[in-house]
Order: sequence, then structure tokens, then C-alpha cells
Amino acid sequence: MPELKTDSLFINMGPQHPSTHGVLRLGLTIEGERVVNVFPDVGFLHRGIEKLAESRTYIQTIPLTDRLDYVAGMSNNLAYVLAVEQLLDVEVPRRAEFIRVIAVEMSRLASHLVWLGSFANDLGAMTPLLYCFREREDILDALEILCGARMTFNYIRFGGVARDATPAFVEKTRKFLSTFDKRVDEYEELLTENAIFVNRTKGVGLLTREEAISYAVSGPVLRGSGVKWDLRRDAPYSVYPEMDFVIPTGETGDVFDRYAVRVMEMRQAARIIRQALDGLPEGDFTAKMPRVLKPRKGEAYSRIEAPKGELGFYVMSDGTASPYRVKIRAPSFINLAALPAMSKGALVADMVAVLGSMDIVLGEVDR
Amino acid sequence: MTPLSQYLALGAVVFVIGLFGVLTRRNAIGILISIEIMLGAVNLNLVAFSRFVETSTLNGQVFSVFVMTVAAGEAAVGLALILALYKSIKAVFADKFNILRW
Amino acid sequence: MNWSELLSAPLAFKMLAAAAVVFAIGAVALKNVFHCALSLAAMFFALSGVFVLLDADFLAVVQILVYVGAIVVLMIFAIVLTERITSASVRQTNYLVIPGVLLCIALLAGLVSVIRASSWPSLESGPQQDTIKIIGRQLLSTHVEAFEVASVLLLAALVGAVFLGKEITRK
Amino acid sequence: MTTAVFLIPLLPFLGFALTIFFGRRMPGNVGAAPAIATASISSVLSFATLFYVISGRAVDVSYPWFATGDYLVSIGVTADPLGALMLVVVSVVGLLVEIYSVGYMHGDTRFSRYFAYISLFVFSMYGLVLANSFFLLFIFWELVGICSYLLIGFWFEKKSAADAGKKAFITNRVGDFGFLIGVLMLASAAGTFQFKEVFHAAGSGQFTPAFLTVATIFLFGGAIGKSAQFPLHVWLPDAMEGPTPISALIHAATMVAAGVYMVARCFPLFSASPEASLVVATIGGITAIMAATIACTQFDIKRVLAYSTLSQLGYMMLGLGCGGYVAGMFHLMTHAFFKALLFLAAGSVIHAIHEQDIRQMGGLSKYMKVTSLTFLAACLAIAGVPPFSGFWSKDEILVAVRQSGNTTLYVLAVAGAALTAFYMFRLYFIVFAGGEKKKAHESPAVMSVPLAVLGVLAVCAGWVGLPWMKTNIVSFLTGSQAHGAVGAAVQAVHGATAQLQAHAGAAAQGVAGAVGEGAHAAHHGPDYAVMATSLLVVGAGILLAYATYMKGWVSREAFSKRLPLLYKLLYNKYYVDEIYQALIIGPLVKLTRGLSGFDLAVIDGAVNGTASVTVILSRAKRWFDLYVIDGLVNGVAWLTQLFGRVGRRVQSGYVQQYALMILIGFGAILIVKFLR
Amino acid sequence: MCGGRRDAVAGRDAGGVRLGRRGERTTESNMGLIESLKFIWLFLPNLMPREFYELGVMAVAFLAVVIFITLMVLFMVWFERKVVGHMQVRRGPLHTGGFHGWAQSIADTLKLFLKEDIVPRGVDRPVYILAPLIVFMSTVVAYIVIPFSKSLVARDINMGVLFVFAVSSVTTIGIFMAGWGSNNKYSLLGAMRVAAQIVSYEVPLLLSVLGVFMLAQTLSLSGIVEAQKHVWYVFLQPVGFVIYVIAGIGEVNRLPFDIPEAESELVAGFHTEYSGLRFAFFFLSEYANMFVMSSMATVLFLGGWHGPVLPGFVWFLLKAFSFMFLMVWVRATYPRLRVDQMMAFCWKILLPLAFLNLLVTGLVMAAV
Repeated sequence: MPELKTDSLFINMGPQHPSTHGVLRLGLTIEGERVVNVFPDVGFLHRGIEKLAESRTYIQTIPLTDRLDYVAGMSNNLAYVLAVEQLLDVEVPRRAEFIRVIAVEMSRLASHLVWLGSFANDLGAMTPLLYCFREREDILDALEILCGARMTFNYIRFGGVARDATPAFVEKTRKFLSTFDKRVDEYEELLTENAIFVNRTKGVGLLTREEAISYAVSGPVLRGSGVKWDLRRDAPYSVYPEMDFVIPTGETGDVFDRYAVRVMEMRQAARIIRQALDGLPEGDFTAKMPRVLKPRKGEAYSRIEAPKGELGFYVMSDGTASPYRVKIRAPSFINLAALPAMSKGALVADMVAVLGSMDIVLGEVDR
Repeated sequence: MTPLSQYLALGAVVFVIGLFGVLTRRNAIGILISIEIMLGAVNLNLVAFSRFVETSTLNGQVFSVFVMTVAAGEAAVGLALILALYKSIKAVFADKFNILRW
Repeated sequence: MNWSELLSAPLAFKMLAAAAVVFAIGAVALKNVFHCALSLAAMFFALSGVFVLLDADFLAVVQILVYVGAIVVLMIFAIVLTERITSASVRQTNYLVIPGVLLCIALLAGLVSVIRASSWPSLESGPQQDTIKIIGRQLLSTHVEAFEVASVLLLAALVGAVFLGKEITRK
Repeated sequence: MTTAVFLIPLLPFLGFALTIFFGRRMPGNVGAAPAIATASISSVLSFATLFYVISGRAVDVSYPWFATGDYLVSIGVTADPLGALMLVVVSVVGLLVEIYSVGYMHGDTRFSRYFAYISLFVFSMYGLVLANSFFLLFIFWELVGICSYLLIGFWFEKKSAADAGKKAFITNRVGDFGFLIGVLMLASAAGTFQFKEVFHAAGSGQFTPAFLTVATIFLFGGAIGKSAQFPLHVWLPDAMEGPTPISALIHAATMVAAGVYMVARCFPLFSASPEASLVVATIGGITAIMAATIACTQFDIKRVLAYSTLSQLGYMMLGLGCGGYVAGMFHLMTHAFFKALLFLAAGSVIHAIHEQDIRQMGGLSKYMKVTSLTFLAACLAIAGVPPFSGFWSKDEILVAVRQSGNTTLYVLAVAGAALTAFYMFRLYFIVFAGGEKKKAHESPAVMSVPLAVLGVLAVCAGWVGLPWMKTNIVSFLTGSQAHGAVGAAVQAVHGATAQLQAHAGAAAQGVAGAVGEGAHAAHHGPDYAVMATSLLVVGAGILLAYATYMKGWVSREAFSKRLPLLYKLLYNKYYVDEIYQALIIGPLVKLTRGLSGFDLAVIDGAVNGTASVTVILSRAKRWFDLYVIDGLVNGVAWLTQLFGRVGRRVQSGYVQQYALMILIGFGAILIVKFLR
Repeated sequence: MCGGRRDAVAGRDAGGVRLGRRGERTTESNMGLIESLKFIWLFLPNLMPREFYELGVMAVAFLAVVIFITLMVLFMVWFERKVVGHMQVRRGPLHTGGFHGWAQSIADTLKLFLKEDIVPRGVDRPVYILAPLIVFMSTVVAYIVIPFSKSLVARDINMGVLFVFAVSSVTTIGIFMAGWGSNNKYSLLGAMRVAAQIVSYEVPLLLSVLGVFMLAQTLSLSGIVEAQKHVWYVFLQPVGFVIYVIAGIGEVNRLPFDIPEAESELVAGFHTEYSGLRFAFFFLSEYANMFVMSSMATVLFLGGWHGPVLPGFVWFLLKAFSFMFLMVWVRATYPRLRVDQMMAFCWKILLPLAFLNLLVTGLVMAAV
């Protein structure tokens, strides 16, 4: 029946729609069930974080970054802190670097789990969502032990981290990791080996290698298209060069590849955390920092491999206590630009799969 | 007991209503609907006759099975035609389909 | 036919007949084609009730299955593809209404007079029959040629409809 | 059992359907799988049917199919001894040929199509064998013909193959026309198509003798076409353009035997009409001797075998015509095995050296052990050397001919036997003995295994007809069986069941001798005189071949040198094709040419003459036209236009308005009718 | 004669639960209350015109069916929530009513009943209002012929199976009405999907059941159950059963075939605009439909009320709920198919398979 098209129909998917995961509006032109045109309309969640930062002190800006990609707050903290640290010329203690890596990778796991669950839910499988949240619960519990918060951490600070990693945290994390790999196997059993899931995702939402590069997408979306590009390896920061991990890539750049890349990344993240826990050195968890921070005049740009892709912070300092200008390169926002390219000729149901596979967070898209 | 003549009368009334629809509806789908009404009336007559005349063979019922078959085929092809026409002239009104006139 | 007879007919027949006529009129006279299709479905329901009265329970069920379950759905499909809910305001009848009405009334009068003039057999009290069995036998014995031809016809209609439908997409 | 019998033809049909629809998607040799699988199951079922029939029971069911007028046409199968025997022949040869074809056709672009056709053929052949009415028989008869056409012209890119297909088809049509007439005559007279009832009618003297004779001769016309008997034999040698397995299956073992089978099936009719029988015997005899003489002079290996087939078919007809019902069928069976073997072996040779001309062959036995051995066995069988199968069946025929008392035919038959031995061994010696001309290699197992199986059959199949046994094929076919004994005999020959192998192993000879003592009263015992005669002439034939082609004692060209005219006549196949060309095709072409000439000269002349007259007349009329008629015409046109201008309003293009008009018209008619 | 005719008028003996109006099939107990009720039952027709009596009987029967369905659906909703919850490492409803939240569905229903009745502007009002009723009615009517036990069946007509499929095909129209009447693009898309889906999946569904008819030689549901006294048809018709399960799930629009209301694509499909009581009707009929499918599976393949020890209807409900459990299990496991994949699956796999099953059944029956 989808072939029996007559007129094209324009429908709004969002800003209130179950599978836009927030307030994204997609204008779809459809003929029967086939999508002939799609344009994403963003900005419904604009909170002016960049502008707010200009009237806050440097340290007051850290909690704001938690609200960017709210399922992986640690990454946002780290990216911002790294940028400011460039202006401050501060030496971060080794223990703090390790804790940062653990926290960021835990955040990555949490983010990917949320994504996996909601992606499966978009495709109609309800059960993985609850399974994933069960795992994420453990992660959030561990992070709560670490910093007292479950989502808005405000944990990574200039020169180190807010509090030391207690043995309780280490133990909790190890306990979580001991079961995690088996759980990932379980998801793969539920999804990767499911014919319906594979049919829904294989060959859908193709983004070729060239397109991916020309749209400047990053993160799993880029790697799903077969580009082996990961800032943890290609522009190393923190103590990642000491870690041993593999960068998974896809082949065709379809939804399934993006899914597979993220699942493999989850295993790698667990591996990194294990290495970091094993090699966690003794020592200070933060450098000595002055009460009032006044970085030198100048500008700095830092970028890290956030769960969604390349997260960059451009900070310009005029020597006062608050930044002159903050600009965020949000991976979700840039990845979203590739949506029309991916959803050419898709069905409405494919749209959902494609959108889900991009893993956008509107807090980050609209800032 | 309801006599045969009343069934026939009901059939006649419904048939004529359908005929009226065929003559006056502008919408091609409406015409098809009216044709189905007429076929339904025909079926009614067939079934009534099969009940009252020659009850053992049920030939009337068998015939109305065939009528339904034809009706189904007619509806499928007719609607496909209407959709094809709609695609080309963007209307389903029978008085727009007059490119065959002088 | 005797009009007073009609009043003496069982209530069920009266109700079903009235419903059939009302819905038939609805199906040809309503402005909104979608409503017409629904009215058509209702009329078929009433007719299948009449079939039950006539001991044709198999046909009653098949009528619902074929007409309501398939044909009306098809029509609604076509309506949905070609109409908007707002297009009900468009004029739905052509200029033939008055001659049409006259002609139909004349025809109805003719038919009714013929029906009244003829003498019809009264009801034979045949035993309750297993209609499915008989119809099945008939279809596969006496009418087997027609049955086969009907199946070919259906196939042809199917292929034709698919072809026409494909034509739409080709552009 | 009925289901099984129905399944026998239906399974190959399933194979056909599968292959024709999905064959192209099947890679490599898989395309043959459905055909072979279904054929194997059918074979097993065929054997089951045979044993079922041997045990004294029979399958004969009919279901009403449709009725046209007074005729109730039914669809049904019958498996009686005759049919069961034929079933086994068809299934064994068919299966072996299919297996063989896997090797022979390997790599052909239409590999699966080939197997689809074969399956269709096997289906039709089974149907033909199992048919229990003339109607079904005719249907399958024609289906078989179609298959033959398709398979002869299988390599239709080759013009000669395509032509051969057409020739076969058209020639067959001539015979089938007669067959159809015969069938319709019988059916209309008997009021039914069923064999049983028609035979019953014939037996009860319902037909006049003259009618019966004419009808059966028409029937026999079909057999002439299908079995390539004398006047219509020309297609069979040409049919050798098809793939060799096809030649083996269709044009040697089974399809051409259909004619023989049909005559045997209708034996009650033929036996009721002595004149018809004589026609059958004569045609058979002529074919036998004619083909045998031609075969002595041919050089194409397949053509030699084709003529040999013709000759043997003639033999069968001869046997049947002389009342040797059993003899004919017996020979049909043994012939099917050894002739299939000969063709397949020939195919193996052709496959090996890609050459059909025997002058290019020689000494192949060195390279192709299996092929040459099996070929030799088949040669011995066909030549009629005891104890090979051909001996027994040919002996039966000779006995039947002799008992019929027609000396001419008997002499023909004996001469044919001698010639058969001669040309077969000529072929063998030239191809397999002597100096080698070309190097060759043995064919793959998939081809040589069927050869070996058929070789065994060629040797042994005749033993079911040992005249010393009380219960042999004779009693089986004539329907007077002693259950256990026949089962034992047949099964001993086939060496099938262990239970019976004890008996068989003890001494087939002993058993045979023991039962032979009380030989069945209904049949003759061994006729030693005939045996001796046939042995003698066969020996002579083989010796002559040995002398000529092996040792060179007699010059190979001796015959062509001494009797050049006769040789030329034989070499050109009695000029039958040329005679047809001259007598039928030529005159027809001339007639059409003449007609076309007549058309051109007389009719066109008349037309043209009329035209010139018309021109003159029309000039005269022009004046009248211009001034008188035009005035009228313009007036009419003006009127028409006037009406048109008014009338076109009616043609509005609105369907519903038309419907209204129709209704008004309908009402008007009704009113007029009622007012009258 | 007259009596026979009149039976036809109001749908034969038109009783609710078969209490045996004429007494000939009464196998129930002989308690005084029932006896007296029976007396009244038998006496009633004398008090009023025949037609009113018939109508009254119909109304009572209908009411009984509706109440039964409501209770059944309430239980089914709770059942599904519990099962899915436990499959998803949750517990499902826990508190309402005390024991494992048994009253949760009742509370939800009450909430739905008490909600404001919203008819959005721009809808095709009569169609919009009628749609949920038609959907509900068409499912309810099917219950009339389902034999819960040998004697517990409202009306045992001799073509029960056809009847069930015929009336459930009417659901399509109701859904179409909802989709069209809502004047909402998502609803319309959902309705079109639903129509395509139901019409398509009805074909293999009916074909899969044909094998059962061939074996049972009857269309009567009771007759089919009787024919399974010794061996269930699921063992004789395994392929048919599998097709039935798949097509049945497709027919009732449940995961993985819940494309018409795929919430991640079409928000809620055809009932996007409905709320409160009207939504409750859709909800009710979805579950009622599931129960019809389960019951039909029980009747056609699982031997109906046959079973040792326990009374017939208990067996029936046990089997039906096992089938329900299967549906819930499937729902908890699989993602949703895409619309084209679903149609392709129906036409390219299920349909040929169903034909094949039919053919094989016929061949085997002919051979035996």
C-alpha cells in the first residue's frame, strides 16, 4: 500500500513527538509512507548557555555545561575544563587525570545505554530500554558515590576533580564492571541476532564515508560510516595515550553500523575503565588553585571525544574573572545536519530509526 | 410469514435507489457505491427466490455468490481506475471525465 | 402486493427493510462520500439480516465478509486517497437529479405493479438445511465451470487493479 | 496402490514444473536434481506396481472428468500386465538416461530446460502407458509428440536440428490425423472412450467387420507415424540431430515404442480384423527389411542406430501383426534396454571424440573399456545371439510369424535378422576394433554407470521369456498367471528379493527346466527349428561382418563396386525423401506456383481490364457527377451537418447522461411492448 | 414451522448463556433458584409480543457478553502488565487493591471513565463519535459464538468461524472511521496502515484455518472442538498453527505488527485524538480482540474445552490465556517491523506457506 501514493502530505514530526527525544521539530514531506523531504527545525530548547557564561565566573560556568548533554555531563565538564586549563597553565595531578578518565568513560557508558534503550524503543522493542536503565542505574549509583550527584555532576574542576575517588567508589565500579560485559552480550542477543531488528536497520539511513566527512559529522556516526577517527587517539588528551583500546568502525554507514559501533564502544569503555582502575595512582586529586581565577588574556580551544562525537569548547579570556566569549561545538547539532542526507527515500518508520541512530540530545543541539 | 412479494418489493426499492445514485452522483466513487447497492438488491432477489422457489438446490444463493465475486472484482478494478484518473486529472467527478465528448 | 400485508410482516423484517432503505438512501444522497461508504456498509448489514430471515445464513456471513470487510474498505481507501474531510461542501450531484428522480419513480412503479400483478409461490416449508454443504456441493458440481471462470475473473481483476495501481507510481 | 499409480506420472510432472520455473536459479548440475529425484521415486513406484500386478491384482480406476453432450469423459488409470511392463521399461530407461544426461549435457546453457523437457516427456509417457481411455491416450500421445519436437530441436541454433524437429512434428501429424480419425470413429460408434468398453463392443460384434478394419487401420496410422513405420519413417533418422540421450530415450526406447504399445493395447481390435492385422504385419515387415538394408550402408553412427531402430520397430509390428501379442511386447521391452544402451554408448563415443562419422573412428575399445564392452553386449543382444536378451524376443517374433503361415513375411524376418547381425557388427568392428584413428577417453562415471546397468539388462532382460519356463512373460502378459511361480521367475531374473534368491540361486536352469516340462497349454514350447534358423543366419551375418571389417577378407568396397546401383539406392535410403519431394512437396509447390500465376495473369488481368474500362466510363460520368450528383451530395452534407450540429449536444461525454438515455430507451421498448 | 421461522428472525434461539429455553439441553444443576429463574424464562414470552421478547433476550445476552468482556479485559490488562513487567525486570502494578495491584486496571478504567469527554474541533463529528463504538461492537459480537465449554456458548451457529472472521473484519471500518474522523494526519496514516494490514493478514489467517475445516469437516466451532477430542489440531496442522499465530498477531495489531499505532512513528496512530471513555473503548476492543484471537486459537488448534479433571471452561480459559501469554511474550521480545517489510512478509512468506499447507493437507487427506 505505501506504493499507492497520490498527493504528497506534509506532516510535522515534533516538537512534541515520542521519538524526537525532546523538542525537535522535523518537517516531513511524505508520499504515502515514503519520505521525500525532511528538514530539522531546532531551537525550541535554546537556553543561551554560551551567553550566560559571559556573565558568570569561570567556575560558575561548569554547572552550566552539565546541562548540555545531560546524559553524559562528565564529558561536558571535562571539555570545558580542558579549555580553561590551557589558559591557566596548570599542572593536573596524575591521580586526577585517572579519575577524570574513569568518570568520563562511565558517562560514556551511561550515555550509550540511554541511547541503546531508547533506540530500541523507537524500533518498538520495549524490553531493552528497561534493561539498559538497569545498568545505567548502577553507573549513576557509582557516580553518586563519587560526586554526590546523579546527573548534573559539576565534578571535574580546574586542576583536578572536586572530590577524591573513595574505595567505596572503586569497589562499586569494579562490581558493576564484573557483570557488565555479560549484560552487553545479552543486549546483542536481543537485538543484533534479531532478524526483525537487523531488517529494520541494515541498509537504512546510509551515510557514505565521503558524505560523512563532508558533513563534518563526528563520533559514532562518523565511525559507523567507516572513518577511523577518534580524538582519544588522534588528538590525545588526559591519560588516554596510556590506555589500550580499539576504535571500532562500521563499513556501510547504515543504522546498523552506527548501532554496532556504539555497542562495541561500550565494551571498549568498560575496558578503559578497568585499566584506569588498575593503574589508579596515589596522590593528590587536585592541584593547588587560587580562590579567584583570572586566566591570562587569550583564547583556547579544547576538544574531546564525547559520547556523541567531537565536543569542542572555544574560550576567550580578557583577563577578568569571567570569560569574554564561550563557543561550544556541539556534536549533536552538527550531526543533525546530516539527517536529510541520511533519510533520502526512507519510509516514515525508517525516519525514526535514522533519527534514533544519530543519538542527539536536544540540550546540546539547542544549547 | 413475510411473503415473497415483499422481499421482491424491498429489492425493487433498493435497486431503484441505487439506480438513482448511479444517475446523479458526481463522484465516481459514489457511482461505484450506487452500483454496489444495485448488486445488493439483485442478491436479495436471488436469495429470496432461492428460498421460495426450488428450495433444495439453492441455485439462487450460489448465483449470488457469483454476483459477490463479480462485485469484488468490479470494485477493485473500478477503484484502481478512479485512482488512475485522479492521478491524471486530480478529480474524481464523473463530469470531469468528459474528454471523449465531441 | 397488499400494503396491509406489510404491516403484518414480522417486526424483524420491517425493521431490517426500513434500515436497508434508509441506509441505501443515505449511501446515494449524503454529501460526504465517506459517510456514503459507511452508509453502504450499514445497508449491507441490514441486507445480511434479511438474508438470515431467508435462511441464507452462509450468504449473510459472506456478504459481511466480502462487502463490509473488503469492498467497503477498498472504497474507503480510495476515498481517503482522493478526498479531504473539508471537501464535503463540494456539490455532489449532477444536473440529472430531476429526470433521474422521475425516471426512477416510474421504474419503481413499473416494478411494483409487475410484482403485484404476478402470483408468487408461497413459502415451502422445507426442512432446515445445511446451506454451506449444499452451496459447496453446487459450486463444485453443477456450477463448477462458472466457479472456475469466476476465479479466473478475480485473478484478472486482481492483476488489472495492480497494474493500474502501478501505473500511478510510474509517472 | 491407486494413489501410487497416480503418483507415477504426477511426480515427473512436479519435477517438470519445479525445473521449468526454478531451474534457471539452480546452479550447475542441481538443475537435474528434481527431474532425477522424481524419476527415481516413480521408478520405485513402477516396480511396486509391476509386482502388484504380478501378484494377480490390477489397478483400474476412472473418475468422471467432464461431460460433453452424451459423452462422459473420464480420467483414470489402468495398470494391467501390459501397462506395468511398459511402466518398468519407461522408468528404467528414463531414469538411466536422465542420470546419463547429467554427464552428457554437463555445461549446456539450457541444462535445466533439458531436464524439464525430459521430465515432461517422462510424465507424458507414463500417462500414455497408464491411460485407460482413447481420450487420455490421445492427449498423452500428442504430449509425447510435443516433447519429441522440443527435444529434437533442443539445439535449435543449429538449422538442421530445428528442421529435424519440424520434420518430425509434421510427419507425425500425418499419422496422428489418422489416429484421431480412428479414435473418433471408434468412440462415436461405441459411445465411449474407455478401452474396456470399446474392446467389449468390438468383441461382442457390435461393429461391422469393414468398419472395424477401416477404424483400426486409421488407428494404425498413428502408430505408423509415431513408430516411424514405412511410409512415414523419414523423420526418425533426422531426429538424430537431437542430443544423443534423447535419441536413446525417445527415439529408440520409449516414444517410438508408443506406437507398438498402442497396437498391443488395441490388440483386441486388431485381432478382430484379419485385414488390419495383415496391414500391420506387412508394413512392419517392409519397414524391417528396408531399414535393415539401409543401415548396412550408412556411416553416421547415430543414423545406423536409427535405422536399426526402425528395423526393430518393424519387427515388433510384424510380430503383432502376426498375432504375436506377447512377442511384440517382449521384443519392445528387450529392445528398449539394448537400444537405449546402444545409443547411450554411441553418445559416450560421440562425447569422447566429438565425431559421428564411423569412418573417423576405430580401435576405441582400447580407450573406452566400459563403453565398448557394453556396446558389444548390446550388439550381441540386438543381433540375437543366445543367451542375450534379443535372441529370446526375436525368437518369439519369428515363431509368431512362422505360425501365421505367411512365408513371405517369414523370409523377410529371417533376412532382417541376418542383416541386423551384419550391420551391427559392422558398426562394432569399425568403431571399436581395428586401428585407432583418434585418441579418446572413457566417459565419466555418471555416464558409464547407466551404461553398465543397461548392459546387465541387455543381457538378462530376455530371460523372463525363456520358453522353457512355465510361468514367464508369456503367461504374465496373457494374464494366466500362477501367482507365486511367476513372482519367483520374474524376481529371480531381477535378483531382487533375498527370500527368493534361494530358489533362483539353486539353479534357475533347474527351475526353468522343471516348470518347462509342463509348459503352458496356451502357448507353444520352444521351437527349435526357428531357433536354429535364426542362429544360423545371425552367425552368418556376424561372420560376414567379421570377414569384411575385421579381417578384410572381403573388400569393404566390394558391395558398392559390384552392385553400384543397389548400393546407391540403399545409400540414399531408397530415395524416399526424394520421392516425397518429387511426389508430394514438388507438385504442391508447382500447384501453388501455377495458382499464383493464374492469379497474376487471369484475375489481375481481369481486374486491370475492368479498371481501364472503369476509367473510360468514369470520365463520361464525371460531367454528370459534377453537376447533378454533387448538387445532391452537397445538399445531403448540408443536411447532415445541420443534424450533426444539433445531435452532438447529445454526445456530452457524461457517462451518467448516457445511462439515463439507455434507461429511457429501455423504458420506451417496454412501453411499446406492453402497449402492443 | 412458525417457530422455526421466528427463530431465524432474532437470530435463532438468541439466548445468553445457554440455559436451555426449551429445556432439552439443560445439563446444569437443579438448584431451586435456577429452576425458578427457568420458569420465569419460559413464561416471559407469553407476556409480551414475540419481537419484544426476542429483542429483550438479545439485549440480555449482549449485556452479559459485554460484562464478561469487560471483566476479562480488566484481567488481561493486569495480566499483561504483570507478565511484561516481570520480563523487563520490573514488578508491574503492585499497590492498588493490595495483592499485586490487582485493582490497578479497575482504577485505570474508572479514571478513563471520569475524564472529560473531548471532541476536538474540526473532526467529522458523527464519524468520530461512532468509530469507537463500531470497533467495540464488532469485537463484542464475535464472542457470541465462542464455545467456552460444551454447554457454555451463547449461540452455536453452524458457521461460527466464518462469523467470527466476518464480524472482526468490520473492525477495519471502525478504525478507518477513527482515522478519517479525527482529521489528523497521523490518525489517517495509522488508519491506512491498519486497513492495509488487516485486509492483508486476514488472507493467510483464513487460509491457515482452512486446513482445520478440512480436517473437521465443519465450520461450527463446537463441531471443531468435538473433532479434537482425541488429538488437537495443533499436532495435525503445525504449519497452520504457526501461520495462525503470526497472522493472528498481525490481525490484532500487536507487536511486532503494531505498525498502525506505532507510538514512535505515528504517536498513537488512529486513536491519537481520542481520550477518556472513547479511548477506553479502543483499548477495550484491542484486548477483547486479543482474547477473541486466543479463543479462536484454542478452539481451532488447542482442543477447546477438552482436558482432564478440570471443568471444560477452565481448560478453555487456561488455554486461551496461555496463548495470550505467548502474545505478551512476543510483545516483550521483538522490535516492530517496518510497514513494507510487514506486507512483504505477509504476501511473500505467509500466504504461499498457507497455500502450501492447504495443498499438503489436501494431498494427505486425499492419500489417506
